[in-house]
Amino acid sequence: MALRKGDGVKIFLGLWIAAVIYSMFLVVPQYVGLGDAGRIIIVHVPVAWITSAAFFLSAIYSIIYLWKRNPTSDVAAVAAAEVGTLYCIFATITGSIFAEVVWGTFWNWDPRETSILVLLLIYAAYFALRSSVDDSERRRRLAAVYNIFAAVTMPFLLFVAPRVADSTLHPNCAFLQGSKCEGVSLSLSGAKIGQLGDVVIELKSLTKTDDLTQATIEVRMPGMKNVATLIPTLDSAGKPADRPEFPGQQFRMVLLEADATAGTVRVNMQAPGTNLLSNPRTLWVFLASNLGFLALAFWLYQIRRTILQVQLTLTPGEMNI
Amino acid sequence: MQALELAQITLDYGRRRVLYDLSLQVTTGQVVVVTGSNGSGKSTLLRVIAGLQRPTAGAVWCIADGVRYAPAQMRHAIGWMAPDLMLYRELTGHENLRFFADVRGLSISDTTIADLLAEVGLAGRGGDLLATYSSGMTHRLRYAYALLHQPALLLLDEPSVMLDTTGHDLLARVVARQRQHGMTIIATNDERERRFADVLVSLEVAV
Amino acid sequence: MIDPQIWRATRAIFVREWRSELRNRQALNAVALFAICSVVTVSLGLGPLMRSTEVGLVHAAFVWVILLFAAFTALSRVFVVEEEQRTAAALRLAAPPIAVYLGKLCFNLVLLLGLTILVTVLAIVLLNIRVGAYDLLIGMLLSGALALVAGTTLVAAIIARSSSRGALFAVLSLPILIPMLVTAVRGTALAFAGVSWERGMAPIQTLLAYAVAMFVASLFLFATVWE
Amino acid sequence: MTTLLDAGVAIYVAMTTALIVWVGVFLFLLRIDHATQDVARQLNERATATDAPQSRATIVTNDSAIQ
Repeated sequence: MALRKGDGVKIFLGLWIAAVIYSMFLVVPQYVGLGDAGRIIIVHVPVAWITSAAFFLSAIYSIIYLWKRNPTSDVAAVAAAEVGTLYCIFATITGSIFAEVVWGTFWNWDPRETSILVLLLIYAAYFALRSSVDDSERRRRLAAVYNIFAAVTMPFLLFVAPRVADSTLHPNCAFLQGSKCEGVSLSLSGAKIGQLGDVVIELKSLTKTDDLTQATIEVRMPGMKNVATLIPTLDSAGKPADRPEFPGQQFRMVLLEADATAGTVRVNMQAPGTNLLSNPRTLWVFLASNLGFLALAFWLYQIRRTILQVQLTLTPGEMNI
Repeated sequence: MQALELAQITLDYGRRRVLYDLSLQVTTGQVVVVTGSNGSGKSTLLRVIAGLQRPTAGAVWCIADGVRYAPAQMRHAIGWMAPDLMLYRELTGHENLRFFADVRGLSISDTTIADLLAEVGLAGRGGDLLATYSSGMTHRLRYAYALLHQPALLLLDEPSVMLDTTGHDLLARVVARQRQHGMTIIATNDERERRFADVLVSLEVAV
Repeated sequence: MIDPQIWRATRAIFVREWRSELRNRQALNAVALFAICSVVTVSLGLGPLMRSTEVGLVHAAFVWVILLFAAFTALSRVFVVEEEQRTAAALRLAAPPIAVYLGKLCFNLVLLLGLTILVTVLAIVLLNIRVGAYDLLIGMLLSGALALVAGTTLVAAIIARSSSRGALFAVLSLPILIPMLVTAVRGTALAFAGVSWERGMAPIQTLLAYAVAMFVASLFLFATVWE
Repeated sequence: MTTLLDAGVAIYVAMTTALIVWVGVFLFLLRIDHATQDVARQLNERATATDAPQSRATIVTNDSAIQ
């Protein structure tokens, strides 16, 4: 295979992604609690957001098509949707593997999983619609309308449904059951008992050594007879140190603030994976991965768009996808 | 003044190029007859003018009573009938016309509708359901549908197919009246109907 | 929008739609039978469910699944019949597109509301559902029906112009309806449980916001589908 | 005996697999990319050569040819 002008950039992209794969396994440190499977999020997260971006781009081109009625815009919308579908499948698979290893289930109907499945269904419906309209002009028109219409539901899916849904495995305080972003405040002298979701917690004692503040907290899980005691800690700099796991759950208890003299603490629930990016090495690899997969998506999009454009020129009436 | 202009209309259907680079001007009083063998695009041309089909390239303008209509607004200026125009089978002839008058925003009395029905040869049958109509009667009702709003441009596709001997008289009356105030385009291969033509457009079958 | 001609045309289309429907009763019979059969089947198969915290959610899911599938069979008819009987061209050349959309939307809404009442009453009686807050339930069903109709009517217009109509309607509608369905099921479960209006308002607001968004989008897009 | 699934080795195996898959995908993409460019270029060269067809409508005004 002879190289040509413009291949330099592509080979650089190839090496870049190879480097990301290498770093993902050998440079990024293991995150406590996630094991080696945690490394997959270096790929999963970029792929997942690029999926949404591709869908957004596709909808934009659909709007342009309806406005200008130039088949080239429709070609762009299709190419973006196809790249989006590919990434969507990849994001679903990587997400599932991660979920199985870390949380013990491939599929959990967590809101984020639901949204990506709906996105996949929308893409499938979009292509099903295209394949069942015979007239090419009408096919482009109807597909563009559906694409825009489906895009209108996206905000409801991403922001509304998760708030109603019960639980999520994804690290985001707004979506955690019962978790408030600011946590719950307890006081030895005042309100000792509080609630995080359906877990009842009671502050038992608070001790301060030279470099650690230790809170002893009793937790009562719903549907569990015995009471467990968790001891989350704060280091001397006021950062959470030890984050014990709630019994039988994947969530952790984190101590946000503690005042040993006043006897007050602020605690919250946290999903595993929170603060994952606070490690600089992980952060850089993650950013590199974002760039690499974005460039890859763009390249795929270019290739597909050129092919569709050629098809369009050869047979103006029959671009069948 | 009424005027219709077609500018370089091209229409592809799949791989087939049905119409290519067709330009035409029509003004008040003119009757255009479009001829051509089956599959040459007569009906398609009429559908393009009516705005039922968007051409692949080219444009259609219509000026009626001083208003210049965009393709999306063309329905106000156009009365179209064709053998494949279907009206509501669950309604009577009269109800059909009443419905289309309401939908067009016309203020027409029931007597006007009855007169129109009599004019197209359906006197006394306005109260029957369309499902009981014969094909000739249905075709006569299509005339009433197209003439309901006294359009500036009348598009008649195969106007006397399925009609009996009085059918040609009906067409002659309609065309003569339309000459007074508007334009007519007829798509046909009937020899007698060709005689109405001021302008004759012959289409060749696309290869 | 304020053009009185649009309203007149909308009313004419709505009335015409009902007149045709009442004269052949195809959609009404099919949908009513479907709804009755599915509620009866579910109740025969399950009997009254045990009281537990989650029974409300199960009941709500039944009600909405039945409504969803009845909607799949009924709501696309307004446009599909126009294409099948080839009356669409006559309507297209006579009526303003907005009026066509509004008229058919109103027809679908009335049809679905009737269906909702039928299904809910049957379900409450046959499945022995204990309803905690009737006012909240009515609000939830009303806003849910609005959202369902607003989300599907444009899709019905789209699939009517494609070659495989029946199957495609469900395929295209479902992903669009998922946010609305999840909200409606949870909201209806809250109404069965009898929570206060304050807690019940959130799903109703979401459903209404969804309905408004889909309705406005449909108004913009319908003329393009219909042309 | 160490197997490929041992904790210490598994991560290298996984990385190698991922890298091999990526190299394969990359080479495949590069080939498609080249092929696409070729087809698009050839098409552009050919499109300029073909000439436009003629209109197939004959328009006659007034009676001479009509009667």
